[in-house]
Amino acid sequence: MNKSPIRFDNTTWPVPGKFHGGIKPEEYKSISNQTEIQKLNPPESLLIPIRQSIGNPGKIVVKVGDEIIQGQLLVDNTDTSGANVHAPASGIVKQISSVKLGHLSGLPETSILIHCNNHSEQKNGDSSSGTVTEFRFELLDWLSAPPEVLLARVQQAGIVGLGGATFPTHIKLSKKLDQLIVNAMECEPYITCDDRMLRELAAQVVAGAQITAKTLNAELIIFAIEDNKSEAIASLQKEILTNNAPTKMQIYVAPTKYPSGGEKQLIELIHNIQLPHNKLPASQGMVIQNVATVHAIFKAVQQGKPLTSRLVTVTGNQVSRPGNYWIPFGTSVEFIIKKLCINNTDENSRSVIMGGPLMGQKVSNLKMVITKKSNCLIINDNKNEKNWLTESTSHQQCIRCSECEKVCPAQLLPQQLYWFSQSEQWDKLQAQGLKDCIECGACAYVCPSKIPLVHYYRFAKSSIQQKQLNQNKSDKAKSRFEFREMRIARQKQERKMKHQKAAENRKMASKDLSDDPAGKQNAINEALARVKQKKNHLSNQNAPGKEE
Amino acid sequence: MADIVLLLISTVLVNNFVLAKFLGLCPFMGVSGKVETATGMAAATTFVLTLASVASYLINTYILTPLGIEYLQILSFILAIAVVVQFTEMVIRKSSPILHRLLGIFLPLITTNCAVLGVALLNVSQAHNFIESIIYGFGAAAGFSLVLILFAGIRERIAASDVPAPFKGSAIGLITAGLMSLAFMGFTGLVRV
Amino acid sequence: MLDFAIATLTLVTFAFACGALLGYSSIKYRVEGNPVIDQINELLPQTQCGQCGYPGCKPYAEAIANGEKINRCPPGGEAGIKAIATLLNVDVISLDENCGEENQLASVVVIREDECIGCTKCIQACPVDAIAGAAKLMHTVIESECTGCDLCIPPCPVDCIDIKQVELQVDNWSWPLPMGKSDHNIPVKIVS
Amino acid sequence: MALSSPFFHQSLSTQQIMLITCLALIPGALAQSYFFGYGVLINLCLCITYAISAEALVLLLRKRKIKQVVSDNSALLTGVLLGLALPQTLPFWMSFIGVWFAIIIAKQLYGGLGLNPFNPAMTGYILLLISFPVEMTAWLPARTIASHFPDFTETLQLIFFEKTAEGMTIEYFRLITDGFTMATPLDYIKTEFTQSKMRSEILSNQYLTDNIYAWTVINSCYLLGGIFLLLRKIIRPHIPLSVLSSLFITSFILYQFDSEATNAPLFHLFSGATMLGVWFIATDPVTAATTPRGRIIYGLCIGFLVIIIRTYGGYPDAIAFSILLLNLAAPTLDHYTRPVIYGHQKEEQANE
Amino acid sequence: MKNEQTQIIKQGIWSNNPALVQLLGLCPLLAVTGTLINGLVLGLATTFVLVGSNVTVSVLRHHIPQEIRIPVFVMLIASFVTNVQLLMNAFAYELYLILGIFIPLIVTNCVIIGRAEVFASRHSPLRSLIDGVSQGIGFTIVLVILGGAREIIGQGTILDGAHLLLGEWAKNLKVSFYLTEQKFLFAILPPGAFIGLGLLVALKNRLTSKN
Amino acid sequence: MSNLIYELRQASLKNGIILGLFALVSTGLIAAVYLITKDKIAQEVEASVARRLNEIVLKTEYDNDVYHDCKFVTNQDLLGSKEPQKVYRMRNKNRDYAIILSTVAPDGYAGKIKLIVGIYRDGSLAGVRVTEHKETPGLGDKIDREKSEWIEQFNKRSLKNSPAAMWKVKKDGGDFDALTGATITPRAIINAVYKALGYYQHHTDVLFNQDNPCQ
Ligand SMILES: Cc1cc2nc3c(=O)[nH]c(=O)nc-3n(C[C@H](O)[C@H](O)[C@H](O)COP(=O)(O)O)c2cc1C
Ligand SMILES: Cc1cc2nc3c(=O)[nH]c(=O)nc-3n(C[C@H](O)[C@H](O)[C@H](O)COP(=O)(O)O)c2cc1C
Ligand SMILES: Cc1cc2nc3c(=O)[nH]c(=O)nc-3n(C[C@H](O)[C@H](O)[C@H](O)COP(=O)(O)O)c2cc1C
Ligand SMILES: Cc1cc2nc3c(=O)[nH]c(=O)nc-3n(C[C@H](O)[C@H](O)[C@H](O)CO)c2cc1C
Ligand code: SF4
Ligand code: SF4
Ligand code: SF4
Ligand code: SF4
Ligand code: FES
Repeated sequence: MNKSPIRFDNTTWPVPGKFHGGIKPEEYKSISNQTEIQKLNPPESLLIPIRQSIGNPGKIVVKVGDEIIQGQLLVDNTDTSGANVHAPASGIVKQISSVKLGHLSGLPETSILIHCNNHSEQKNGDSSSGTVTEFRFELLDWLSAPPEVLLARVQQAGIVGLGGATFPTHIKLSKKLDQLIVNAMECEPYITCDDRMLRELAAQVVAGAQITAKTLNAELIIFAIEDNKSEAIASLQKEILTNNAPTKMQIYVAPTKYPSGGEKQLIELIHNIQLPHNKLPASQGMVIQNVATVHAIFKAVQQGKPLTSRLVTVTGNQVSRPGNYWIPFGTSVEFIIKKLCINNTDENSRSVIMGGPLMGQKVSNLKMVITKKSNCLIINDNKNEKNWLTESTSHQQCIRCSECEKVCPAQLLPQQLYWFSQSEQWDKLQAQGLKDCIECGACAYVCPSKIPLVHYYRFAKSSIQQKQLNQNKSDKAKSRFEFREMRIARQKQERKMKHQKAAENRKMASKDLSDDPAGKQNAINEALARVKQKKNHLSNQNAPGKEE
Repeated sequence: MADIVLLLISTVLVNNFVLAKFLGLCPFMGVSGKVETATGMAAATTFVLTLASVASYLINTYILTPLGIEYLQILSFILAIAVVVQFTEMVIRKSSPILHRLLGIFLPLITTNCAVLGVALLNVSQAHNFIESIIYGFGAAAGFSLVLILFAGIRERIAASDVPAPFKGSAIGLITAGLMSLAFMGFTGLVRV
Repeated sequence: MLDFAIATLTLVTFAFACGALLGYSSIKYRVEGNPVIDQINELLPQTQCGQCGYPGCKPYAEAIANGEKINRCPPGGEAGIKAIATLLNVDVISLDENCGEENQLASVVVIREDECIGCTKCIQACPVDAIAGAAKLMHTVIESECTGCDLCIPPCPVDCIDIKQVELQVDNWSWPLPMGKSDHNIPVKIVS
Repeated sequence: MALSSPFFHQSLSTQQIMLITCLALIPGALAQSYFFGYGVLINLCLCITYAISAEALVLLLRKRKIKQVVSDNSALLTGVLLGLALPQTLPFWMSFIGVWFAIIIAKQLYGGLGLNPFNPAMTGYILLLISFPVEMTAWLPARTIASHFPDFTETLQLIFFEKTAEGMTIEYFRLITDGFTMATPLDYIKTEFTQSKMRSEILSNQYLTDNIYAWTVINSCYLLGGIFLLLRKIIRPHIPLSVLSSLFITSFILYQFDSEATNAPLFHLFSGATMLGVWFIATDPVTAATTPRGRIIYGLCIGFLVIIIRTYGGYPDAIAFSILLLNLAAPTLDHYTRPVIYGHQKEEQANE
Repeated sequence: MKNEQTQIIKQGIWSNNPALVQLLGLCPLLAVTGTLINGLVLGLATTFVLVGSNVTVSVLRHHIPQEIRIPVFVMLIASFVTNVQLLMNAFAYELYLILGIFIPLIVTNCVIIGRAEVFASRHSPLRSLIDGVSQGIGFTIVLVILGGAREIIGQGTILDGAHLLLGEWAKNLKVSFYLTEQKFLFAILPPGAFIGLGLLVALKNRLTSKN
Repeated sequence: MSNLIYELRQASLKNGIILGLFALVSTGLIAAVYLITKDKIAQEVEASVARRLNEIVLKTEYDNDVYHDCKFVTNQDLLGSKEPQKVYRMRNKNRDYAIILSTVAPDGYAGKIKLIVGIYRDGSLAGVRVTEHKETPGLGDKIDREKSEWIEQFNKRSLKNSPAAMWKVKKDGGDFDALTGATITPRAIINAVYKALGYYQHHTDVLFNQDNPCQ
């Protein structure tokens, strides 16, 4: 790579802080960052999972057989904590069902199958070329629009964090905060989509950041970027100098070290403070958004486009045309491989990963589709890559070498976490700070015994969560049980009172019948028998009852 | 002063009650599963052991010896110990439930801890004076506590290890104690008395 | 002989004093209640199914505090036994098979509503009031409250209550323990 | 089953780490065999064989995959370290007992690599020391001062039959040129101190200084190996540096009090098993403390105990004992020296 | 009834052996098992006290208030032990010197107080007697095995010191196995005691799990 | 309130009496056994000491009641300890025959070594035995007669037949064998015995004559 040196000036500074640990994995960015951004047209059919963000799945607002146009709302999430989902292309809703989409569990997820009717037409047309086949929001003048309107647009457009966490962006932007940090670190060794976006679309990104800042009422926008992306930095600098936007902008350049893009690490790099463990960045008056997220905001406001596609890095040694592509959501991995990869790869040694190699997810089912969280697709042949871990890599016992402790950015003791995870000691894990683990994978990357440490943490985290759920459930059952006990006791008491009263009444009555001793005796006997029967009845029903 | 320090080092490390003198082993093996419980036991033992040391010294010097009834030593010592322990337990249970949760369950166990009676008897047989008795009792307890807590630390780790089935539990515990005592042999000769 | 008299007397006095002290403090420092029961009860799953042989979890907790074995609760399973063993500082023992088997998958019941005759028998059997309905009317199980104890099944005169496994979904899926990768592998269970 | 991220790995494997550690021992082993003869190499071979066979045996009994586990090289390293620590002509069956105890009791009973709380090599060593104190302290004098240095066959005979074909026992070979037996310098000087001799007087013995020279060279070679490990990032500096500094400081203080009846700091650093212990044994990752602060405390305590035991203790092998004693404390040290987690305050974490 | 008694006996000797399963009475178990004879003598003394205390506690079990239960138990035990001590002083003085402090420490031998608490205070005198005898025998057997093993390995002899128990003629019972200079000292030192018992426990576990 | 006080008093009294009763029985039992065994124990102790002594000086060689013919002497320099040391005297037909002197070698490898040294009237050694030591098992502990015969080297030696220079291990130019791998222990013992002989030489009369009974 021909790196031009980074020019530091009054918009651009090296970061003042540094974080504990971190790793410097070998870089493979040049595979994909040499070519310009391209577009991948939608396949014949798209499969859209209805949930593409953290939060509840929303309400499906289309029916099977509906004809839909690109950008039309498919899933409405206005009232819930999730995010809207829109149609990435025009076509017909063919099916709404649970499909195995390659979730790690192998379990199916509810999805909408769309047959695109104009996929062939679009081959040479730009999506903005103005046929009626596309739904758009009305354009907003962001400079004059009030923040609430902008926020509503972000929500309507279904924008979520595109950095990977898919947290609904409108929730993050709904507070008034001083500072917007645009996260362009892109520390994963293969991914280049943010890099390319900044090189080519810096003006749009800056505009998006300005809009976001306006929404927040922020006074400062900080672009945080690693020093291995000098061209992106240069293009950003140029844009900042020429753009006379209302909100002040700065660039902070960090040394290349994984995971500088992690939220907490980023804050430590830029502000030299640690985010308190139970606080969000908002508590420090800042919000962090990925480059792609602010770009999506730009498109929603300036072009009126809902979020229906994203820039995805397609890379790896099996890709014949590696690079960054705009890919509509719902496009299957299979399709991408067919389009972009060398044919006849040996399937057995091929590994396909969605996301980066350090935080991504294995694609075990090629039906898996691109969603809002998919920023990268790696298609590799492992034959000659000895550094890749596969299912067949066997792990050894931890030798307590502490390499993992050295690199853990959360300053945890990964070997202890591992130890307590494999022995299922949940209390100990909580004391060791399992929940502070950001699952960055740095520890597993360096572990000489090749222990899949993060997998153990995920196992432990979800077990703890499950246990918590069970606990809640049993607490509820307990209180209901106790309530019932109380109720039964009370009813019994009431009944007793009633009988007593009845008996007294009878006593009164019997005074009148005193001349008929046999009749009185009969009445008493009758009453006693009734009570007894009831009692038996009750205790039979409640067996094994607690009363006895 | 130097003598006292030497006596302390000697009882804590060189002649460690558990690892060299074989006293107090049952609680050592029994309550070393978790560091927290071990710490509680250590505190309770330290308290009782020091007190027992003092009490037995007083009984011996002011009751048994003047009356010439040393042969009642065992009886009177153990009675005093049992009462001290029982009384402490009741008082703690009432006055501080929290402390009782920490120490309570261990207190009854201490009566049957050989180390306690051992300290009393050894004090007499080694003709310790009052101060020495206290130091000896405290040192013995400190030595006990030290190895108990360290042992608990190791056992917590072993508990989750891949120990061969027949060795799981107390067998590996005993072997670990053996290796500890091997390590403690390094203190041999540190204090020459 | 006098020696012995004195010796005996001294010891007896001493013992008397000790006894008196303990007797006194046993009253003076008496504490009521037994917090252990609550702690044990916390650890029981509150399914209230009675498989332990006691009418509910709390009575079983009381029984444990009084020396009952800790391995009688099938819904709590191995994990529950382990937790109680840790609390009471006793050895872990395996589940008593006579009480039942640990059911790995959670279940609830559903009433086939068209067959229900509204006899209210199941309502009275349910320990957590998870069945709604009135006499002669169709009954329904409130799924979120059902603990899956199955106590309502035997009383139903028309056998219209079915057991339904709680379906595994992406939401309640949890990561399994990695396995088969190590040769020293710690024996692992698959958690489902 | 799904494989979870990360999918990328880049560092030495455990096998390689063990192997490189073995390689780093080569200069020291060569120096040692230069001064003390073939016995060193024979012992190494024996111990390695014993170690691997013991490991294989246990795995066989436990029905584990033998080949894969043995190839992690940790048994090899245990064998090598124990082999280097034994006197050159120790009867073969004694080293057998030591190594098998080390591998079977101290390591495999706990589940094997990574799970043993005590350093196997040192456990085996101390077992031998307390069981066979005479043989275990029968070090030969360095080649340079020996009056009869055993050749290869004599060494073999000593190891396997405890005497040579001519009927000479180890005692014969321990004689130095003017007819005295010579213990290791540490031993020798300690014995002389008990005779109330002055340090200067003791050190005026030419044979002793020659012997000390031999030990200094050996220690320097181990130091080189250790630095190599440090540079290869196999070990981290916390433990060795803290052991060395506390060793130095403690002996320096004692030396200031009584320079005639205690050894000089530099002498401590370069005699006995100091460098071997500091760089290769105290750093055993499995049995040492793992937190950064824990490791420093671990090292400081080892250094302190080494000097105390060397100066006042009964057994001579302070390094082995100190390391075992601190192995004992390692889990507790780890427990109390947890680093502060990102975003937490010190106090609040302690309360959790 | 018969069945129950055999059950108690089996428990004491094997399935609930005080030393191997309950891990009680460890102090004397490890401290005095340098030789077989030492182990045997201490085992017998302990059994004697155990039986005595079990029976007494069982007889008196309804008359002892809860609060002073422990003091009463230890006092009963202490008087048994003192008597054993006095008797040993009188009739086996040399042996007494060897066993030293561990005779008085029988008082705090956890097996004895443990049985008093767990068994004797809840069962009839006859059963308590059987329990005492079988637990005592179980304990003694372990003492003898451990003592024997340590003696053979560490010292190369067996039945050394039998004359202290049985009189001068028994000197001939001593058997020496190997006479080299190098004895395996480890076995008679404290670490050997622990590890020896550890191995015994493991052996027991192994045998039990096989059935 | 008064109810509580009553209860308190009641409980104290009851428990006190029960415990007192038990104490009475226990003490009585012990006292009885003590009475029965008292004399026998005294005899045993005596016999045991005598056995020790007779290892050094045969029982047939003297005729006095050696157990009661003893005294204490103190000499830190020569007897190695500031504690009083016991001396038993053996006499034959009222003629002084031998003494058995306890002494301490303060500079053993692992601390003090306690010895008893038998010296005939003429100043030659009847024998030496170690009574208490902490020397290393397998090395220094060979001084114990049970472990090796090393200690027999002293028999028959005296200051006269072995000049001062001989009272050293061979390695130091003296006349005594050392133990394999351990010279510190032998040095300490040889030194102590030598000094004890010196003490005997200077205090012979005092040792045999003055009486201050010790049992
Ligand atoms: C449970 C949860 C609640 C959150 N609540 C808020 C919030 O109220 N406001 C906000 O701005 N961000 C909120 N966030 C977003 C986080 O600050 C963060 O941006 C998001 O988790 C992505 O973080 P990144 O990947 O480090 O993974 C929340 C995140 C989580 C997981
Ligand atoms: C270990 C780790 C590394 C991350 N690296 C990056 C990164 O390089 N770029 C990025 O934009 N977000 C990265 N993130 C996600 C951010 O923490 C954060 O979620 C995101 O910047 C929030 O922006 P968004 O809501 O717009 O996605 C990373 C998160 C983690 C846990
Ligand atoms: C483990 C060990 C224990 C020792 N124990 C003793 C001992 O009990 N008595 C003794 O004199 N020397 C003992 N030594 C001291 C050494 O053997 C010392 O080098 C020896 O006394 C010198 O004697 P030498 O000149 O015969 O080699 C011991 C040494 C070691 C290593
Ligand atoms: C730097 C380093 C030092 C080691 N030191 C020892 C050692 O002193 N003794 C030993 O038995 N194994 C040592 N090992 C090997 C391995 O960690 C040891 O066998 C484990 O204790 C077995 O679980 C060492 C390994 C490394 C990497
Ligand atoms: S995955 Fe968790 S434990 Fe591992 S390095 Fe990252 S934060 Fe630390
Ligand atoms: S890096 Fe791996 S082997 Fe090393 S301490 Fe961490 S988990 Fe254990
Ligand atoms: S078996 Fe059923 S009733 Fe008994 S404790 Fe368990 S859940 Fe509760
Ligand atoms: S509905 Fe039936 S299974 Fe569910 S909790 Fe109630 S009784 Fe139990
Ligand atoms: S016998 Fe149990 S503590 Fe000593």
